[in-house]
Formats: sequence, structure tokens, C-alpha cells
Amino acid sequence: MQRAIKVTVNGKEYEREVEPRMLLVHFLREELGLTGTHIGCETTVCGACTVMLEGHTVKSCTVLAVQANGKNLETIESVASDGDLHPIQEGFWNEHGLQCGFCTPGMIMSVKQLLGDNPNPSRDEIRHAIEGNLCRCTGYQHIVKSVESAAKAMVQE
Amino acid sequence: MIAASFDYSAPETLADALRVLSDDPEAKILAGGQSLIPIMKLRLSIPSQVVDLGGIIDLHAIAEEEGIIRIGSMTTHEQVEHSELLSEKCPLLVAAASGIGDVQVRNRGTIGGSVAHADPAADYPAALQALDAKVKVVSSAGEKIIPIDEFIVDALTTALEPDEIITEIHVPTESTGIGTAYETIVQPASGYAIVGVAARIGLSEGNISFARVGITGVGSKAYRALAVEKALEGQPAKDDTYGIASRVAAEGVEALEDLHASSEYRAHLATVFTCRAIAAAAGRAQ
Amino acid sequence: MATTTTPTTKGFVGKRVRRTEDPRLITGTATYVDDVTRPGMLYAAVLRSPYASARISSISIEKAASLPGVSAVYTGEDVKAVGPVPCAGSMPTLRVPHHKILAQDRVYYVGHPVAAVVAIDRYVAQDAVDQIEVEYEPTECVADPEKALESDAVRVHPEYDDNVAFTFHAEGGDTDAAFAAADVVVSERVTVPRLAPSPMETRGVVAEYDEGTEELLVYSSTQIPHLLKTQLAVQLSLPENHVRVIAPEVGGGFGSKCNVWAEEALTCFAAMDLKQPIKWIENRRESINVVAHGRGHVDHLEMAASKDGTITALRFKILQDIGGHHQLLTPIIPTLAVIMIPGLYKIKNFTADLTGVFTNLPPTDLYRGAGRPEATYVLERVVDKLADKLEMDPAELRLKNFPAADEFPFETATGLSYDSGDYAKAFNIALENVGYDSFLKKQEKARSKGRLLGLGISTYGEVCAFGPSPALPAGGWESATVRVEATGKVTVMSGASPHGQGGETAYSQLAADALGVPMEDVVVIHGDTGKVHWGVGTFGSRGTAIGGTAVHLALEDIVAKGKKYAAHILNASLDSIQFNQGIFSSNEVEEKLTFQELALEAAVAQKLPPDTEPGLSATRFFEPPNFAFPFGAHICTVEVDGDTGQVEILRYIAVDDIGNVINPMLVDGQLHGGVAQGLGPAFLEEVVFSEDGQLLTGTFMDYAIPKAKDMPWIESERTVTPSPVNPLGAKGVGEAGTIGSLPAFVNAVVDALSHMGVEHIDIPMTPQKVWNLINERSQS
Amino acid sequence: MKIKGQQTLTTPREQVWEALLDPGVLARALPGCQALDPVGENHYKIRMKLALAAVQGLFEGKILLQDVQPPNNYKLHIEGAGKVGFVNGEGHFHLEKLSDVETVVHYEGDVRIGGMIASVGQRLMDMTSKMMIRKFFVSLKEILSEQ
Repeated sequence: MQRAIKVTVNGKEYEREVEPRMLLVHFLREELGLTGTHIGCETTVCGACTVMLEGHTVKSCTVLAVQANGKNLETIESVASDGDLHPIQEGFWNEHGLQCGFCTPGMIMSVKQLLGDNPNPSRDEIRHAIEGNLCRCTGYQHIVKSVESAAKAMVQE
Repeated sequence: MIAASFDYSAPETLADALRVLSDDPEAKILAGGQSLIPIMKLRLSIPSQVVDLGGIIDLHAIAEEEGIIRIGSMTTHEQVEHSELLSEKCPLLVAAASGIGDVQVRNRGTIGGSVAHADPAADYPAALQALDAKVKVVSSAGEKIIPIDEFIVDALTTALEPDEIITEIHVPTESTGIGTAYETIVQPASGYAIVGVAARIGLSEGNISFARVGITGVGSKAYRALAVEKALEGQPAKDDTYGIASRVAAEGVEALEDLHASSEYRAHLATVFTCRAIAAAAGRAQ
Repeated sequence: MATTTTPTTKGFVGKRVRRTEDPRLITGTATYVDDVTRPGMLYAAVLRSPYASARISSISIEKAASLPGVSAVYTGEDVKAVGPVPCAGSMPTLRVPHHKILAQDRVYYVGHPVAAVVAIDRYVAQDAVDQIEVEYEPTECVADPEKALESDAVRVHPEYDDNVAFTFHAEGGDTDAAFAAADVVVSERVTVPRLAPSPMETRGVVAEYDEGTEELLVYSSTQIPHLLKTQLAVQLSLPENHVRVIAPEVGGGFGSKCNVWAEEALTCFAAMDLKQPIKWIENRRESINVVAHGRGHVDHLEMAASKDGTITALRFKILQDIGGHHQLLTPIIPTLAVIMIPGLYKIKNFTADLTGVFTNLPPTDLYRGAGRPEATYVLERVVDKLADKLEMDPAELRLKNFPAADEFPFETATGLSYDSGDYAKAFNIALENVGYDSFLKKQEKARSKGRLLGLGISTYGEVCAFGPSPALPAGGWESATVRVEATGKVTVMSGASPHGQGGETAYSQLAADALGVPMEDVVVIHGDTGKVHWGVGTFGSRGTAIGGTAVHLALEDIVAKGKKYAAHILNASLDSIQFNQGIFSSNEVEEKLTFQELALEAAVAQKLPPDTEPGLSATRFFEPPNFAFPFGAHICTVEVDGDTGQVEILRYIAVDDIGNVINPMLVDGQLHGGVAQGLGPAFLEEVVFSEDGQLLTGTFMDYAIPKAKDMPWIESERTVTPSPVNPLGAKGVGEAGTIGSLPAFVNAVVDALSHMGVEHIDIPMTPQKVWNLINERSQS
Repeated sequence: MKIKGQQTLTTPREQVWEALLDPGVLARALPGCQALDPVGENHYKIRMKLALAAVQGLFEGKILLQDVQPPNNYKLHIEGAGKVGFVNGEGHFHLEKLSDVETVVHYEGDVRIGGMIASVGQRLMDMTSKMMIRKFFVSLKEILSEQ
């Protein structure tokens, strides 16, 4: 019961045959080898698997690979370009917005969505925007600071 | 947490989708998947086939016509949340949508999927009850327009037949002079409402001339708090009125119980948040 | 960033240096265990018991084994030659039931592994698990530690005559006399529910067996690769030098990966049996279910005091829920609560009685704080109660009982020697930062208007930076090797196994400063027993104080050896050689030698002194003479919504003393994260089981770990009292926040409701619990 | 999970009693019951497909009727297990004669749910059991009205 799908991931087109039950996150990680997207909770809570589908963040453990057929995807691997870190990545690095790093790729994708919609978010708005991303290490304070720092850098750019 | 095998189709027209459904009674409709896919991953749902409505473009529109706003069933919570039309003409629905889950879930989940799932703790049904919303369903036999109150039958149970698809949700354009509010307390892990109260309050010369109150999370389905509405109508718009009227918010309702809230606590929260929602709505009506 | 630099010049220690491990983590290029693939790799999945207590009457694997893509199905019978899951406890009364890696005949808790499948991918593996048919004969179970101690309780392990897993008694001074002479006695019983450690990365193993070399290569998401290597060799009857364990990038541990798990040996067994690499990745439901829970206590503390507020004695009773089996350190963890029960106070007399009890629940074991949060929680609750009883200000009461700064090292009644500290100083700063007096006024005013404001104080002391070795079951030292490559690049190999703390950065800072090289020239290797030959691991806040010190000592050796070479090469006396900012020089000669030049000389070995060996490399072990004792004061202010029971944290003040600091930014991060893991249990977290041992909070939909909006802004400050027990003067920071935060929150909420007569609320203080109390009190 | 409640039926007590002990009636009234086969006196094998919208589970098990005291009381013991977990429960039924044509069915019981469904679905347990009881009595009333 394989289905042929064609997706564009990080600007590159892929064609694969997949089982309908294959989750998008497994497709990205195992079929395409893009292991930067992680699996944390499997119940649409933790957001470690967050990727962009047609420009919107989704939890890729709750999307079937077949649903992404014909669609455009962006993962953490596309955030830096030509070795230059994105200001959000710089923000996380500078402000120690990560410890074990497991939630970080999903967190960065959510922040990318946030700063795209709202270039100057308040602390409450930042916390609200990352409600769908759990971090067990940082207590979130340095993540909030990382986002503030990234927002500042992006406005200045 | 891996789903059992199933077949998959992604029809591009409603007619095709209806055909699949009538051919395969064990098929399940996949809208945003934010409820169905987790259940399938736990193997609590093992459909023979999943019919993905994502490719049917007709189901995505929001349009206003003669005082009715028609929201395509595949409209995401995010689209409702950020719809200019709805912000202006049906802010209550926007308030309910913006409280659902988190950003990622709102980007993916749909209003049709939420209504069809009929989760007793979902946010939309409270607002839809308060709005006297209607659900348009289509089958190969034709179409029906069902009031929300009749559509949601019980916990996770609706009037939707296996061969039917929800195509639209109809809500009224809010009249001037009516204020609305959605107040909720959520279960901290899942983000589901423990209690969510949607209120629409109209005022006339300092008195309440119109009241609609929808409550989710308390009973096995969202309901209109008719006793509250009755206790409000014609009364002066002041805190005492709201407090007294709210006392009957959960009257006659068998309040649910789970780890996070006993039935007593739920019933109590219903009164608190009903009062808050009414006060906030009345404040906006003035 | 004003506060952050990526320095290329000297002087890194003590600075907010951004982390060297981050580039791979923020770009998605790091390799966690689930990112490891090997040619021909198969996937394992585990079938677990749905019953808390049952006999297994039959297991039928035929359907599962015949599914296309299934390579093997294993039951307890197949793996019975594999050695048991180890337990390191050694108290004389300890009962250690044989802990098989797959259940045979009986299951003891929901989630107990019963069978395992190996298949072509994880989808088929799960399909096959569903096809295994097990017939269980459910038996009566006991899922409550207090009920398990009752004389008629069903026995978890029928081979013993009761459910007592061990008892432990400790005492100091003359407690009975002190209680007899006391002016006041107060007491409290608290329960500390089971917590799911919940690192964002679940456990996972990849095992590969090389038939030719007979070597077993194991990737495991672990905090203790070296200990795991030894244990796997024992369990699988392999020569230890044929086992290599790699802890790749580890996505959080918090103690839960400081263990030796059945699934590790199981995956290795299957890889050896099938001669194919095998991956096992735990799902979140398994993680919440079976990864040893933290806490699980029922604690009772009685406190005697004189009316001037001097605390004279403690009687402490701990009931530790063990679960159905021990894990690696299960019986040891609650003894840490015993030795830390006096906290920061000068209490001369104490007795403690600890009982470990078997229940039909998953095992408990260490989780961030491990015993110390429990002790601090009950102590700080009872101190508040004492203040209440004496009508004394709770801050004043605490200040009265601290040892003075000149009393260190301070010997406690429990036999510890607190290394250094100025407890009053940190506490006074916290009081000042929160505006203690003005808050009390504000609170009174708010109360008169019906608003419920509260302030909670917690002071804590922590025993950490484990060793010394005799105090631990498996070595309290740490090792480090510093190897200088011919090009002058520096490789630091540490036996510690950091997993998010930033050890690579901290060790690089030490190396860069000691050798005068840029941080970019330093590579830190850890978590690979094939590269780092000796190690204990990262747990118990020991990464810097012990692991860092070993690095520091090895660096000192390198410098000493370098000076020797330099003296010979420069033709100067050894005593005259200076090493500064990467340059060897002498006032006797004009010529200088850079560190890089010296490194090359050491490698080519053309001009070395005759009595030396070539190469610039040093290995050192650090064995601390004592533990280190961080301390601090956390103060939390809250407002309770009387209508709903919801609690809002208004301010959170932390003043901590963790000794000398290598990187303040990393320390802040550890504290914030620690506070989150203390506040989680305060109002959100609890692993809930039904009376019949069924897990009711099996996913993050029901087990609530803090989200961004749940956490307050932490206003953090530090005092610095260097520890004398290691040359870095570091104490340890990993667990401090977790220990200090819980009582601060609880005391604050109780304070907010104290005028209603509320004396205690058990954690987690959910809105429902708080409202129930308010409702009760307002009705009575 | 404790369950307690009552339902008033406009049917004479004897008729309600007979219905409640009639495997044919039970098979129709128990929500999702696909088969109810007697294996002994007051002892049945049961197969149920419990379905709540998309959520569904297949359970097989047994039903025992105990302490049968016509037309007043009996105890119902049910055990079922499936891939997603298991359900065990006891219910005590007491029939109170309100009038010649009215009967109150009092029920009180304890339901224990285990395995995967317990660990992921506790939120839905209370509403599910309440709904099943509602459905049971709706069907029972329907069957009684046909008689």
C-alpha cells in the first residue's frame, strides 16, 4: 500500500514511495536523513518535531507524510544559510537559550514563525508563542532572552 | 506510538470524497488530523481508509452573506483567529479559536474537524452554542443544515452519519450593541478547557436585553446555559446580576470528573467563569 | 551582546562565554542516539505488562514471529542467561529481588517488560508487539507504600515475609533528651509524589556486535557510559575490554539516565544473537511509565525547639516507595535525605528512620536533587510551622539557627562536614531583594481587601559534588586526560559525561586559560569509553567540581612538563621558566617558545631532556577529600485567586552560593532549569496511579511539565564562598534550583491562606486542591 | 472508578427483572455488544466493540451474574480485555417497585480500567462510562416498550 509523494524540503524536491501511515517526522528523519527534527512526546504536545509546512509551523509527528504531498517544507537544516547562522540561532547561542539542545530545533522553528508575524514581541507574547514547545532544561528564561535578542538583531538588519 | 496500516485517499472534489465514504463504511475523514492522528497512533482508531479533505479547495473559504458567515469546514483555527472578517463581525469565534491548543495545533486543526470530533472539552462548541451556529453537512443524498445543539449529541458523538461530510459552519454576523467574551481555565498539560464559557450580552438602557451563554468542559457536551440566560434577561447590567445568574450555570448538568477536576470543582468553575464571561461581554456591549 | 563574547584572547574562566557545543545543536546537525544509523540496522520494540501484579500463564509469539519483516521475538525464557539489572545498594537489611531483563513467570508493575520484538523497521516492530498473545493471571496488588506496610498487605515479592525492602537508621546527639527538654514541638507529614524525570529525549540504544573482533559497540543515551560498560560486560558475560559504550549527544538526563536499564542489555543481547545492529528507542508513554520515578516519599518530621527559637532536635521518618524492583541507586537515594535533614541549621540532635517499601509500581530512583529536595521540603515546612507556633518572624527564626561564617568547616549531627559558607549573607540579600518588610505590609493591606498574597521562604543546603569514593558505591573520583597534539591543538578527554550542562565549554575555558590557547583550539571528548579510558559520569552536581578539577590537574601537569621541556630547549634553569599567555620564557635567555612550538618539539622529540619521555599528555584522577555544600535562599511571592484556586507567582528571588564559577551564563541556565524542576512538582507534576497500580498520566496530555507561561521570571543573584575541597573552589550547581524552589512556593501559598487556618497543602498544589481548602475554610 | 445512579422505567418490576437477566435483551442493550453467548448458568462470553466516534476498541471477556435474588437484586461482574487494555467491573443492581407500572433501577458499581487506555484516556473515562450507562438505559427502554 505504498503511495508516491513529491515534496519540496528546504528547497529541494524529493520523490518517494511511502506507507500512508508514515508520519511526516519519520519521513524527514529516516527517508530524507534530516535528523535535526526530533521526536519528543508523540502526542502533539512537546513541539520537538516542529517544522514549517507551507510557511506555517506544524508538529510533524501529527501530520502524515502523504498529507505533505505536493507541499513545501522547511526544517531546522534550512535555517542557517551557507554557513551563516540565522539571527534566531545567534540569539539562542548568545543568550544560552539551550542546554541539551533536543527541543531547540523545534523551538527555533516556532520562534521563526513568531518573529515573522510579530517582529517585536513582548515577553508574554514570546511565552504564548512557544506554548507548543516544551523545554525541560532551561526554565525558558534564557529562551525568552534569546528571542528578544534575535528580534532586536532582526529589526536592526 | 505507531498507527496500524490503512489505505489513504485524497479526493480533490467533494463528490469524490462522498463516493469514497459511501463505498467504504469503515473509512474515516481526516481534516486537520490534530485529534484523529494521535488516536490512530495509539491504535485506538484503526480505520480501513483515511479520506483526506485537505485537497478540496472549496472547503477553505470564509464568506459573509445576508447576516450569515459561512466558514468552510477545513478552515484552520489559525485562519479563524486571524480572519479580519470574523474579528470584526464574529469576535467571539475568534476568541475561542485563539485559545485552542498552541500555535502549531491552530495552524493545522480545523473547525470542521473540531466540531465533528465533539470533544466535550473543546473550545469551539461553547462559542458555537452561544452563537446559535449551524452545521452544514452533505452526503450523496443531499445536504442538511443542523443546529449545533442538535448536531453534537453526546461526548464524542454527533449527528454526522458515516457517509456525510461537514462542509460549512454558519455563524451570525454579530449585531451592534452586543458584547462577547470567552473565558476559560485550562488543564495545564493538554491545554484542553476544564471550563470554557462563551457569552454574548446585549444591553438596552442599562438592562440586559439579550443573553446567550455557551459552556464547554463541564458536561459531556457543550451546552447553552438557558437558566443563566433567563436570569439575566431584563435585569440591570451590574455585577450582582451576573453573580446571581451565574449560580445556575451548571444546574441540571451532570458535571464530568477526571484527574484534573472533580465534578464539584468543575461545576463551581462554571459559575465563576460564567460570571467573568458575562461581565466581560457586558463591558464590551456598553 | 554586551554580556557575551566569543573570545579569542586569554581570560575565559569566570566569563559569560557562549558555548562551544551550541553550533551543532542550533543547526540540527548534532547526533543523538536516534540519529545513529548502522548498515543493516533492525528495530526493537518492547511489550509491557498491562497489569500491576500477575502471573504469566502463557506467551504465544507465533503470530508475531510470522509477520513479514520480523527477525526475532524474545521472551524471558530466551534471555534468562543475561545477568540481572544491577542494584548498588549495600545496607545490611537490603533485599534485592532478582531483577530479570524480561519478566519470567510474574510481572510486578504496569510497564514491566514481558517480551521484545526485532523487526525491519519500527512500524513492523510495533505491529508485531501487538500480535504477541500473553495470558495473564492477575493477582492482588498493592500500589500504596503505606498500605504495603500493613501487616495484612499482599506481598509484592512472595519470597519475602513482608514488603520491607530495607530499613536504615541514623542518629546523632541525644534526641529523646532534647525533645523532653523542648519548650515547643511541631511536626508535619508531607507526601512527595512520584515524578517523571522527562528529559525531552527519551532513552535509546543502538547495539552492534562485530563477530570478527568480538566487540560490542553500544550507543546509549546515558549519563554514565563507563559504569554501563562494566555492567553490560557483567550482564552479558563479555570481557569488559570487548565492550565500548558511546553516549552520543544526550537530550537531557536529570538523573534518569544515570542508570543501567534492562532495555540496554536486551538490545545488546539481540544484536549479539542476530549479528545485526539493533536500535531501540523508547516512546514517551514508556518513558513516563518505566523510567525510574523520582521522589515517592511519605515523610514525617518532628522538630523540638526552645522558646527563643533555637531548634534543638529532629525526628525524621521516611517512607520510600521502591516500586516492584530496585534500579541502580534506588535504596541509596533516600539516605541523602537523611544526611541533609538538618539543612542549614545548627541542630545538634537527630534521629532518622528510613523504610524502603516494595509496591506494585515501577521502580523509583534518582532524579534531580535526589533525596535532598524531599528533606529540604519537609524541613522548611516545619520551620515555618515552628515560627507560627512561636509567633516569631520566619526569617528571624532561620537567621537565628544558621551557623556563623566563622564556624566552618561545620560538623553536623548527621556526620557531615559543611565545607564553607555564609548562610546569613545570602539569606539577607534575598530578603532585601524581595523587599521583605514592605511585602508584609502590602500583604496585610491586600488581605483586608480580600486578596490573598503570600510570601514563602526557603533556605537550602545541598550535599553534592560526589565523591569521595568511600561514600559512593562506584567510585567518587573523575579522570581527565589532556593531550597536546603536535600542532598545538589541545584535546581534553573527560570521564565526566555532560549532557546539556555545557561541560565542553567549561573544560575548554579551563584549558584555554591554563595553556594560553584560543578556545577554538580545544576539543573536549567525553562519553566514549573507547576514547576516554576512565570515568564515572555526570550526576549529583559533580561535572565541574570533580570532572573540572581532574581537567585542571591534568592541565597543571602539562604546564609542568612543558616547563621542563622549555628549560632544556631554551637552555635555561627550570626554576626560571615562566609560562604566561601561551609563551614559555626565562629571564636567563632572550629566546622564547610559544606553546605551539613546544608542542611540536614534544612530538618530534629531537631536543627533549634525556630523562623525559616524548609527548605532551597527562592523565589525572581527582578524588575529593569531602563533598561540597552549595547553599542559598529562595523567596517566592504569590497571589491566590480565591474563586478558582489558581496561584500566580508574583516574584521569584534566588540567591545561591555555589562557590567559584567558571561560566556565569551556564550557571544561570542550570539554576533556572533547576527551579523549573522544583516548581513543576510544586503545582503541576505528579505521576498518578490508580489503586490497582494503573498508570493514569501516561502522556504529556496528563503529566504536566512546566510550559513557558507557567514559569516566573527568576531574579537570580549569587554570593561566592569558594569550596576548600577542590582547587577550583567550585561546589556544584545542577541541583540547587530544584532543591530550593519547591518549599519557597509551597510556603508562599500556605502563607497566603494562613489567616484561614491553613497549615499545609500537599503537592502538587493544583488549583483544585487550593480551592477545596479555601472552600472548606470559608464554609466552616 | 465508582459509578452510581438510578433510572426510572415505566415498566412493572417483574418485567424489568426479566429483561435485565435476559441475554437477548442484554446483548441488544449493552452498547457495542457484538455477541453474548451463554457458557453456563448466569455466565456469558461477551464480545464488545466500544466505539466513540473515531475511538474504538474490541474487547472480549465474560459476564457473570451473581447473588441473583429475583426480582430485587443481582450483581453483575464483567471482565473484558483487548489490545488497548482491559476493563473489569462489578455492578450491583437493585430494583425498586415504585408502583405497579413503574420501577426504579438503582445501580452502584466500581469499574477498573487498565493498560494503555487507562494511561492515555483517563480524561475520557468518566464521560465514556456515563455515556454507556445512558445508552444502555435508552436501549433498555426501547426494548421494554416493544414488549
